[in-house]
Amino acid sequence: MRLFLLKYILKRILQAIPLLFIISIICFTLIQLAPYDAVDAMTTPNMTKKTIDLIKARYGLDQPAYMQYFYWIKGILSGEWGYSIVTHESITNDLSVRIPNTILLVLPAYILALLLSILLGLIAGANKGKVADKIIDGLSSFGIAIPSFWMAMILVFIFGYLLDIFPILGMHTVGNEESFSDLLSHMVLPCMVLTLSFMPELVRYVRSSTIGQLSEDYVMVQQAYGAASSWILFKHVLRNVLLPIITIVGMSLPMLVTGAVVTETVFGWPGIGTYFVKAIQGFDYPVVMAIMLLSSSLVIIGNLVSDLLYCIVDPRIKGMGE
Amino acid sequence: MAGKKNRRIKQFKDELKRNKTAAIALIFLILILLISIFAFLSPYPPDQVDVTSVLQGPSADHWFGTDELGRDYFTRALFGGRISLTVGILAMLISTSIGVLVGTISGYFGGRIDNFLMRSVDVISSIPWMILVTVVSIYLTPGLKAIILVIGLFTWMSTARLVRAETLSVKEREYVLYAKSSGQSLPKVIIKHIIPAVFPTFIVASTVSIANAILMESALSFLGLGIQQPLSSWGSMLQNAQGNLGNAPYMAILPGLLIVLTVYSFNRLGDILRAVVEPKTSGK
Amino acid sequence: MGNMVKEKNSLLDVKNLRTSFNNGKAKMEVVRGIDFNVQKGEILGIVGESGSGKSVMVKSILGIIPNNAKVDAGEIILDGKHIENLSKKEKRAIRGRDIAMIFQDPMTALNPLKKAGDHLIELLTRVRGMSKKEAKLEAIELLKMVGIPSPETRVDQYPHEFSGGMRQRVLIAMALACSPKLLIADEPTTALDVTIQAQILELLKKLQKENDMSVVFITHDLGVVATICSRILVMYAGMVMEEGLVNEIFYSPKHPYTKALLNSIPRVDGEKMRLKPIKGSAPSLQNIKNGCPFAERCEFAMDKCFKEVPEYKRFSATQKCMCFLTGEGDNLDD
Amino acid sequence: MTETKEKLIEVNNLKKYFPLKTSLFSKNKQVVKAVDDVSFHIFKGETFGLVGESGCGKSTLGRTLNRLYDPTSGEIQFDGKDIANLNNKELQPYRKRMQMIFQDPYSSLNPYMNVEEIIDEPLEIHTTLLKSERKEVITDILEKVGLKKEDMEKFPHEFSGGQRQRIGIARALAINPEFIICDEAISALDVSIQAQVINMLEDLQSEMKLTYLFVAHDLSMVRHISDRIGVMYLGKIVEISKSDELYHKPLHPYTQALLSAIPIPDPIKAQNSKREIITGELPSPIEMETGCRFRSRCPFAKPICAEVDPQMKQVDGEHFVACHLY
Repeated sequence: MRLFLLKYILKRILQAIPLLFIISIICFTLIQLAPYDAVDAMTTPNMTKKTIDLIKARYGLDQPAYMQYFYWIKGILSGEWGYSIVTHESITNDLSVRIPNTILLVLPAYILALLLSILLGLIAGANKGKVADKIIDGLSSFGIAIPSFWMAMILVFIFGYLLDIFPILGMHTVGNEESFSDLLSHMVLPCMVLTLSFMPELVRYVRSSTIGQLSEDYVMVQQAYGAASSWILFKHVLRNVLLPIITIVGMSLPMLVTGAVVTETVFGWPGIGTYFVKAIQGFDYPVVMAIMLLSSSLVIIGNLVSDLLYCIVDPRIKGMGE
Repeated sequence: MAGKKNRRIKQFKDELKRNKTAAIALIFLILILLISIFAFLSPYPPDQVDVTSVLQGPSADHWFGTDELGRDYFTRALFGGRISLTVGILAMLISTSIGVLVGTISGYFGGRIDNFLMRSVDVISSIPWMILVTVVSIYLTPGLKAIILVIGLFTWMSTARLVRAETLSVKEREYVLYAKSSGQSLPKVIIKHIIPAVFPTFIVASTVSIANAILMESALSFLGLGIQQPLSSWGSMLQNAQGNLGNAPYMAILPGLLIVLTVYSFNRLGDILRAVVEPKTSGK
Repeated sequence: MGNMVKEKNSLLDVKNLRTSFNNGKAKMEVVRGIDFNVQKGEILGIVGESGSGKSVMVKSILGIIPNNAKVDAGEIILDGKHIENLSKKEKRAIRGRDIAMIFQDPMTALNPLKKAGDHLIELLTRVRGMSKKEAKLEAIELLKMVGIPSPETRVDQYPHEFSGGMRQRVLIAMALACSPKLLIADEPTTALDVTIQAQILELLKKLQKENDMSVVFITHDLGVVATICSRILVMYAGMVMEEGLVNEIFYSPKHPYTKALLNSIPRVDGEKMRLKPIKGSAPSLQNIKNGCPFAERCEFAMDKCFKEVPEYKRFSATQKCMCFLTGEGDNLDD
Repeated sequence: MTETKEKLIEVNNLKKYFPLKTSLFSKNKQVVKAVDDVSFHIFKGETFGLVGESGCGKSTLGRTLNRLYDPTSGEIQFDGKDIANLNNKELQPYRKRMQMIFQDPYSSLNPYMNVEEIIDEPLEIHTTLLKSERKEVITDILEKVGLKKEDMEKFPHEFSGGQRQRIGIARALAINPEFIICDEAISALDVSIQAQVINMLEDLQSEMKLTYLFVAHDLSMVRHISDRIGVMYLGKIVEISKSDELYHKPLHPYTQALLSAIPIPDPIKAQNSKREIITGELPSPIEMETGCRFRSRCPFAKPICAEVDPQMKQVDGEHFVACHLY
């Protein structure tokens, strides 16, 4: 059994590698296709041709494409992600500053959304067709239709302009960078937007999963043996509902980077989202590709992680190897 | 054939009667379609700049006020709806066509073809849509065509997966086995047996995909990566509104509400279509 | 009904049980006024084709029917106590403890994420108030009792590691866990292969004797009732057509439906004869017509049969039948 | 009589293996031997029954005969011609001569087609008749299976299970085939409806001179309808015999077990009959690599059973058995 599990994990990891490889090739090709020369990022207009050639040779840019790919990959793997052609800053540095900012926003919002969704989804699913369900389900199908930026604007208007209780821009008030409470008050609105925009789909998922489980035979069997509905819901159904959520959680891993592009833009939050949008607007190809590569890798890793978690938690998958 | 269609229409009507919100959603969709088609009937041309009435609140003359250039906001919203709906519908056509094609082929033929197509789907869906769509759009001249293409060409993966799963289950049904065992030709098996069975999935997927395309378009336009001036969509109007949120909050209301109601209505339409088209395989 | 001896031995008495489903548009009456009783220590067979309402009927007694179903019971007396008007909570206390049930599809009847043993342990701790440790030992004992080899390891395995027959044994062990007075078996062998079916039937017979339970065995298979039951109810379209001891039903059936049913199955031994099918198909439950539900398919049907529902006629202390054609003590055979 | 019988189907050493999903690490490809070296024949005009429990490969055998699956190896002679390796085009004339009736009356008819379109399908493939002529054929065949002309316009969901099965039979008979494979054709029906369908199949057989392969798990029904019966266990046919003889003198221990497990619808006989209940359950078909596959449950298993796979032996007349006891 253990052996099978190890084999499976190894197999899944090996499967993910070609996928990562292909993604990296796509990114590389897109960079090559882009109407700019990678060396531009490292040169200034007043450099001589000789100097430029020297720099090219140093970074292997005078070599054929496949060699360049090789250098590029080597750089990626050793944490050397290149330079922005707009700001000439190191992308690695920029990312290492901005990723924690995004995580700071997304992680609490996601966790909160997940917990609330499980709770509301269970309530709705267990009371299918009753008032509670109608309210929860109705609100979530409405919520799915609300663009997050619009929700953000509404909240900004209400809490920022009308009531003026929360700041609406950035991470810190100027001159108050060290204050934790200042940071918190900056976080409130964007976190609220993210939580509300993550929730509707999660709620619907938990609800339909609960309804599905409640119609399973084993629920009827438990009823036939005198178990109370709350007992059945928490001791039997809950587990079956939570299990597939692991998959969803795993697959949400890339959201730590790209989950808040729009929201960050509205609130001017200095995370990956604003970085990315600025790069797109300024045709900053190396930055765009770096983010693309990073987020796609996270998708693949997220899928991998959720598969592995699932396989550890679900007894049925362990048995399949026999 | 006629009998079958009538039955479907009757079921559709029954479902509408039972489901009041769905009926309202449908009426709203018809309305929004009509008024965006007949938007030109509005007394104000959408681009008429009027510096004398800049950023006016709602009034009898301008029901939803005017924007920073004094253009009638209501008229602009109607024309914006044209763009948003066009993007939604055309992008849906592209994306569901590709999705159904890839899904059916993949599911029916299985083996290497399936493997290849599904791995491609995996690769494309590994790139978060926001990133993918924006990256591709920088290689195209921005505009209406680009945004339709970009959304259409890169959002078909979930439809393909759904259709594939459906095809896989249909092809093991005994009536398909019968057709094969009687020597029915491959194209006919697909046309007579597979496509009709996949059709409901296709219908539902397409309404949902219109809704998603409208949402995507609005997000992209809001970020300034979608529809460009002088054209405007609901999304780009909201981008505009963001700058004026402090002094003209009403500008954020109308386009936003229109997006929400349209998307919601398309989703509801998908729900009732799902209820209607799901085949009665059992007589129970 | 006035038979005093019978009343005394009666474990379960059901009078005028009705169950209907409401699916928004139409009301379907699935169980249409059923009277029957279960004697102590007997195996009562309930035979019927699909749609006869046999399964809904027993689920109505237990109160485990879907929300859109409505049960309207005249009387349900379990061991001398009326249970038809009990509150939800009181009814729950009966389930598992006094009446246990096993189901048709053993593949889906166990929670896939819980070990086989946990199903038992949960029940033993909840109903019999055992400690977890005691419960586990008892669970192993129960698994042994239902013939599961190496129960010590099996107790810690998940349902997917059991075959269909073994899962049905686990379910039987659950049923036995609280030594119920009555075991309801709803087509427990239909989903199993014949050789496995034979094993399960044998096991049920043995356990019934050892534990002195009553069993209600629901099936569509006449071979199975002949093998295991001592008394039979024949159901059709939500009503009991005929009731009698197993020999009475098989060797001197009174109701045309019972006879037709017996004629429509092939004999395993003896000469091959052409089968005598019942014409037509089962009636729709949605628009119930007047008269005897079987009239449309009955070869002896008269005008009267389409107008009113026949009264029951008694043929012996144990046999009764619902048909105009048969007089009391009569025999319909030509 | 026996000598003059003509064989319509002759199957020699037929194998159908399905590859298991291979993991990246196991070098030897695992297969499920669903049909493993099976030989038998079916005479013209007879009904050959194929019984066995779930997972024994009886349905796979039927579907391989029909070339719904490509055989792994072996011969399938149809009227003297080996069709095991024909391609689709070459198969076409044989497809006209054999038809299939399926188990599930719900999934065997396309819910999007009406009865006319459903029955028209084989006619359109295999005949050159005009649409109006085909309509006539359909009208005739519907009457033959006890349905009305008006039913042509209806859709499958408007019929009961038994009626649906009639539509399936009508579809199979429309092009006047010679050989019909009934794949659990009555298993999903109620007892009283089963008899209707069985009688109809019998009538149609004598009327249209049909040959049946009747695949089912219900031994008593199979015995009723079949002239000869083959018993399958884990991909092998273990015994073939005339149906009465199989019942009165079963040779293979598995056949004996199967027979004694059938519940007899006769209380006195049921109580008196001594039932030999075999213990244990179907082993995984992947595990039993060598020897007799029934040995794990066989009360008479000997050492040789674990080593040598018993070959089919003729015991007398038309009674064959694959067991080391004989």
